Amino acid sequence: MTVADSLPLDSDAAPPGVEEQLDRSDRAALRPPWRQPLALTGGLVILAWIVIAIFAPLLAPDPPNSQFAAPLLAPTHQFVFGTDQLGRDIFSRVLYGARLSLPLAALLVAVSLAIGSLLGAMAGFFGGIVDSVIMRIADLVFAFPGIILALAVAAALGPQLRNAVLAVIVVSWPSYARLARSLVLGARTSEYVTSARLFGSSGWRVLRVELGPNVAGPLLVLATLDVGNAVLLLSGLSFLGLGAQPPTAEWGAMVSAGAQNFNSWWVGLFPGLAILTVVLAFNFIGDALRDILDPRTARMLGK
Amino acid sequence: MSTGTLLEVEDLSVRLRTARGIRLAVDHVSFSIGQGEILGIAGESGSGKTITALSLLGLLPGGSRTTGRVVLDGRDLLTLHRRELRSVRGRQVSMVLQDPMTSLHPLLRIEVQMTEHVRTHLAMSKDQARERALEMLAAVRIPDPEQALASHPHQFSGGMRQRIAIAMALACEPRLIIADEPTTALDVTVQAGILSLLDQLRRERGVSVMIITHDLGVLSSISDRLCVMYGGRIVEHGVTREVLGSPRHPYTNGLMQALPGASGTGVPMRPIGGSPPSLDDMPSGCSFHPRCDYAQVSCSSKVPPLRPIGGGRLLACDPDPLAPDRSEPSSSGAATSVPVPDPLAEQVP
Amino acid sequence: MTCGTLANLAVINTSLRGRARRVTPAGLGRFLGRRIGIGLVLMVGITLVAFVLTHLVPGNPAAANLGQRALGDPAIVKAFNHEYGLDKPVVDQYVIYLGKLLHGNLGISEQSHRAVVTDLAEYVPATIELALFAIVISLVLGVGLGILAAVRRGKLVDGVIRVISLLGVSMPTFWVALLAFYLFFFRLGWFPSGGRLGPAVTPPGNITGLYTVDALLHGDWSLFASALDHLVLPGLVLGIYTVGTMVRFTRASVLEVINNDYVRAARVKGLSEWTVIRRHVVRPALLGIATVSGVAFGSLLSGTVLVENIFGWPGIGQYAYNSAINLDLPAIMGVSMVVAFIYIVVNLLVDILYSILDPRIELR
Amino acid sequence: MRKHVAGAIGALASAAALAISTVGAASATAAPSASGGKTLVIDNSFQLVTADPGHMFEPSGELVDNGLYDTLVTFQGSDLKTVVPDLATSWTSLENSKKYIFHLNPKARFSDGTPVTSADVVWSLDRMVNLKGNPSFLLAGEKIVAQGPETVVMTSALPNPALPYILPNPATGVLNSKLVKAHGGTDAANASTKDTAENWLNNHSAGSGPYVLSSFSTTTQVVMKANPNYWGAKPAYSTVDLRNVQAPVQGLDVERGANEIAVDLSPAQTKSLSGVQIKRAPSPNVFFLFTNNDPTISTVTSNPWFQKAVRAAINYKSLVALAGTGSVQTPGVVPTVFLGALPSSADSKTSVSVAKADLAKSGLKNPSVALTYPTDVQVNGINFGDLAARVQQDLQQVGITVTLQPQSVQVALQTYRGGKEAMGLWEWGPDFPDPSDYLVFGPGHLVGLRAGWTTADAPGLATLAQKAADTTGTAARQSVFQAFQQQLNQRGPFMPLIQTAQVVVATKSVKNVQGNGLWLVDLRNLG
Repeated sequence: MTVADSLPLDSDAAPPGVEEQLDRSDRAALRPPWRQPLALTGGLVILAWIVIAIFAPLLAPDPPNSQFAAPLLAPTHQFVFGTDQLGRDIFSRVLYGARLSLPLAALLVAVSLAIGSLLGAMAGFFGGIVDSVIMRIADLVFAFPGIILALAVAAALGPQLRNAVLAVIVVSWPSYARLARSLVLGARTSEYVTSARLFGSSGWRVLRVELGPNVAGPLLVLATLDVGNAVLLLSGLSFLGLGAQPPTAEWGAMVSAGAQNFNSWWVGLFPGLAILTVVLAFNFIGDALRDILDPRTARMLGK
Repeated sequence: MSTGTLLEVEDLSVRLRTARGIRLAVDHVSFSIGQGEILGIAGESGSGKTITALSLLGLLPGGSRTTGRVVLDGRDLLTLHRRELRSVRGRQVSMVLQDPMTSLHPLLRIEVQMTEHVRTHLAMSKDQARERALEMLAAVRIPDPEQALASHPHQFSGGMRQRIAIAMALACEPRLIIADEPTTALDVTVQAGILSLLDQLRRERGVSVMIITHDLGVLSSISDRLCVMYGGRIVEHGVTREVLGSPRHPYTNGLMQALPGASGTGVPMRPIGGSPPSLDDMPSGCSFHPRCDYAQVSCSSKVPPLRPIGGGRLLACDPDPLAPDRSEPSSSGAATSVPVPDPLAEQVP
Repeated sequence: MTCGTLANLAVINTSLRGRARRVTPAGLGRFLGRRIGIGLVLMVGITLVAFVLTHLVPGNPAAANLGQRALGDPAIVKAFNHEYGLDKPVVDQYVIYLGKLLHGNLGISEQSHRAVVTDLAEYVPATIELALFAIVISLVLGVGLGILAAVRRGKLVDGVIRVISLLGVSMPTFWVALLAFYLFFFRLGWFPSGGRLGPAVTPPGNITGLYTVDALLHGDWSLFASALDHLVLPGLVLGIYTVGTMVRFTRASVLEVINNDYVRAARVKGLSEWTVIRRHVVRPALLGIATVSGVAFGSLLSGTVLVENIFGWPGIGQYAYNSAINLDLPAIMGVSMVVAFIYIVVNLLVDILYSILDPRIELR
Repeated sequence: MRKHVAGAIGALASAAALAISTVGAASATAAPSASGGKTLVIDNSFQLVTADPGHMFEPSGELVDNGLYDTLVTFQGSDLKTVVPDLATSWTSLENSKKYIFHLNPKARFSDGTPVTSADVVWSLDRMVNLKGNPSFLLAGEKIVAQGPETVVMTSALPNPALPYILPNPATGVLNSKLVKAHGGTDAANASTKDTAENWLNNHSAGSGPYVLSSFSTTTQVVMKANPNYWGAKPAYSTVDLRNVQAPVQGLDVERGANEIAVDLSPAQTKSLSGVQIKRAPSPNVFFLFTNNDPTISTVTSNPWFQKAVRAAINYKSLVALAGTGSVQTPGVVPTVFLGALPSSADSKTSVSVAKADLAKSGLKNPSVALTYPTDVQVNGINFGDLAARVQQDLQQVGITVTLQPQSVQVALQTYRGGKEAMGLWEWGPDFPDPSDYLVFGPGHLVGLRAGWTTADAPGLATLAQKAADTTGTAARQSVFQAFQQQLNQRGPFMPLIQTAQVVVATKSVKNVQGNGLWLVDLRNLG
């Protein structure tokens, strides 16, 4: 969909031609009324998880590693999500898991965003050899499927949460670099920059005032979309035993325990649901945000 | 000239659903097209002319409602079932879209695009359809039709593509071709060729043509009759020569003055002030009144009816400031005799 | 993930006038030559990255692959390091590796004691089979649903499909695998627990290495049934994420196409809606879908690591995982190369497919 | 999902990593097979690298090679304390266990029908040693010579009373030397570089065991067919299919009757099974805790009172409960299934008050210590991290703060082997079922040094360890090893924790199922 979706029809843009007007009214008529609700739902879910993360010690019935209950109890009133193989309350552990997954996901994406957009902007701005080197490295990373590279990194550095985070960053910066590069390339030659230059703005000012917002928008959308992926990748590594280590209450590692005791379905189900809700919520938001972007940029974002 | 009425449009209204509700985009429009006649429909963007054209064939997007009657050969197209309507489209009535760069499918060979509807509508074999396609391409003066069939659209220039589009529209020997801004996207030098082609086809094959355009210059040379639309209504209707020779509606007059060729008379090219209204923001009364130099108080409250003013002409303007019996001096008064540039005069090919 | 390969490598010919511009053999040769060149450079780059990565390791391969007692014996450790060339300077090791690589020798796996090439020959087809199954499933489902969503855009169906596709890309693969496993194996017993074949079923003679295909080629139906039985569940689980991606991409592509003039032109010609969609909409939309399929194949390879783990599928994902945790350097390098190779080949195929689908694109 | 990682901790992955002594084991009588053509499917979570005995040192490989190859002597059923004849009908120990003479069974035939000679034995064992692979240490220092076609003599410089317990390991399996030489085998001193037979041996077998190799994959399945020329009693099953199946799934496969035997289930995973036979027993895998005795590493952990406090603070019962039915607290470092093990009456006792008192005597105020453990491995389904979390909770209750420091095996091993860990949670699986394998825990020995425990720290214990190594005779060895462990428990920096449970699950149709500490399950005597 295009930018037309989000623009009011009486915008003071040039008078619409019949075609466009038809097109617009067509689109407007068909704008899915639940799109906004989806984004809203996503936002609320994220908010709920943030609250849970902050107040986990108050909300959780038990500390995450307290092992005084019988192992592998099915969900009851006392243990709403049941207990795991060590007799720990899964409900409490799921709540505590948010304290790990959410900040880490945010950190991951922030660092990847920073590194990726810096490198990408440099590539786009300076061009030439800088561009070639940075983008060839990005290509290299792209040729590795994410998790296999992450696997190699995590295994090389040792299976720890910290290293898993590093691994995910190594894998995810190139998307930002590519996007930032193409946005900067596009923006450098675009009319608003040209006109700003004509009005005598300094190069730096152009970069900051004119380029910044136009480049930052799509990057932030990509970041939102990427949070979900980061959570998935990180929990996947933990699931494989290359991320968070027992007894840490991390969702991926908890699902892994569920795989060991798969006939006790509750051990893996609930932490997995937690991952799903977080990722889904971010994807809801990202999806709605992407629609706001113009189609060319949206295409650059992929998916 | 017309030997009989081919298409009769009565009281056609179209309602579109916009973000802000249902809006009347075409407001009780009536007109007819005779056999072998060229009817022009003129108006700025947003005047409802394209929507009118699309509504004739039921091509409007979902959520829109069309009322009135569109009678072709005694059948009301608006009452037809989808399947029946499809048998009219491309067969009885075909359409040439505005931009030949986008209206031809980029990935399909010309042959496929030229023959698919022929085979559907006329139940022709592949070879027969191919023969027909070659014939049509020759008719629109495409050099080397054989090779053209094997080619893809991107291998042709804009003018050539429009010729192919016209050949495509002609392929099933329709009774009526609706050409929506057929020359707008083309170079001026190519425009004339396309127009003369349409004129020639009408003469040779007796096909009726409905040309939709914002450019009165296009119509002046070839259309027999002319409807001027504004805000979803017909504001002036008549024989082209007469309407353009002495426009009665201030809007028609404005359009004339905006023509680039008008400056040749010493009168400066003068665009109409303001911009066409949007569907969501339609002025009350005569929708042109906010831009009209002659507007009166009543214009903003009362919708002027389309009334005959003699000589088969119709007008929707109550003050009728440009009537020949009035000699109101105005800055635009000289407009009564603006010579219309004839694009065919600068014939190229 | 973004996909920029087409923008980089296939140049859209904007020239409007000209002769028919089909791919000439010479042009194709140049194109392939260039792409293979780029691919080779990329592969060498990958070996370097993999090599550097694996030499960052704080632990050491001998410790990972020798027993405690054997480790206590310096002679054994020395023999081990000598056998795998670990006693040489790092740079020499890399040069030696590249030298062997020229002869198609990827070294000997430290964990399996076999040539890495032999290992890969065993595991790669298993993964390809799984990934192909998944991609076929997701193409059929994803493209179908995507078209449906686009055609019915704004309707309830569209909304439902949208949520489904978002769900698809939001579900942790390993968790879905676990749930599917619990439900369809443990609870319902519809599918076997894992592996590629039932007990005491011997694999078909190796033709393609894809058991289902080989079984068919041999005309062995019971073998085919067993292979398919084992393939379905992991294949479906693996495909879920891709279905989501496909739906979203297809819908976007179709919407982009469906608003084009040429689609309206097709309707104007009185073609049936089905013909319009099939001939005039889907085909251009396939261009985008071809691209995303290439990218999806990459993400499928990622997914296999998790899915193979749960379903005991003896593929390259498991091999990669085991190599990584055992610090089996030759194997890690081998896996990296194969994966990069697959990536490069798939992208090449996508570009060629693209040029077939779109006459405006010239392979350069 | 966490994998069982072969080779990762060395000893963990060693041959005898898993031992099962079946409760109430029936006497082993090879049932004459009236049912040829039967197929036995065994579910195993593979730890498999090779089928070549010269290289093999992983549990799944032991199972395979036990089916394919004969050794000089062997164990029967689940009994790891009694050595019985295999290729050797009899043997004698001379010169204080420095010299052994083995007399071969003249009936023994390889699967190609040729007789097994002393030359084959010598060649096979020399090859195994010279390959410098994982099992080479088993016979390191042994001089092996043939005396005539049916006698083999092995001599060593030091007494080797454990030799009869070492030789049952299928890594010492006897190969058809002519055949293997023809495919690149060599027993020369430089065999580690010149021998190229492994690949061939992964596709064919060249032994005299009841089965021959039909197909071999380290990731999917190993199929063995009955050896048509087998010189002993014909096995009950004509085909054995060893399939790589994840542990959690194995129980269900057996319950459904899809497969006959499962060998990797944890006690928790067997809880819900019904209609199957379940054999549970302690394995010889010992989890232990150590506190570094070197004050330069930690003044806290080297404090003897601190060590005592830790020993008293640990709630062993809860650890046993965690490890599941069948696991036991281990009284000393030698597992209860071996000669020389301490009786359960010698178990360390849990007492929070004693621990608190000991801690008070140590003079340490609110001591804090980092506990290092490997993360990416499991032993019998037990995570180190789970145990560590329990230990952390126990020590917290007496006022010791434990920071968990999980590390990858690779990293943890590095610091562990360098003796740099302040406190570590590790596991020792036996290399062979003999208490002498546990002398490594002595001061100044392999594992002792890792805990910063030198000969100078405990000279008396060092002498006792040496004495244990040199003692021969079953009764004498038993008492000296018990004494060694008691001293170790009192003065050493080690806290033996638990032996995990080893579980074998089988369908009821399988007769005489016996787990085996060396090769998982005794194939040869199944009915």
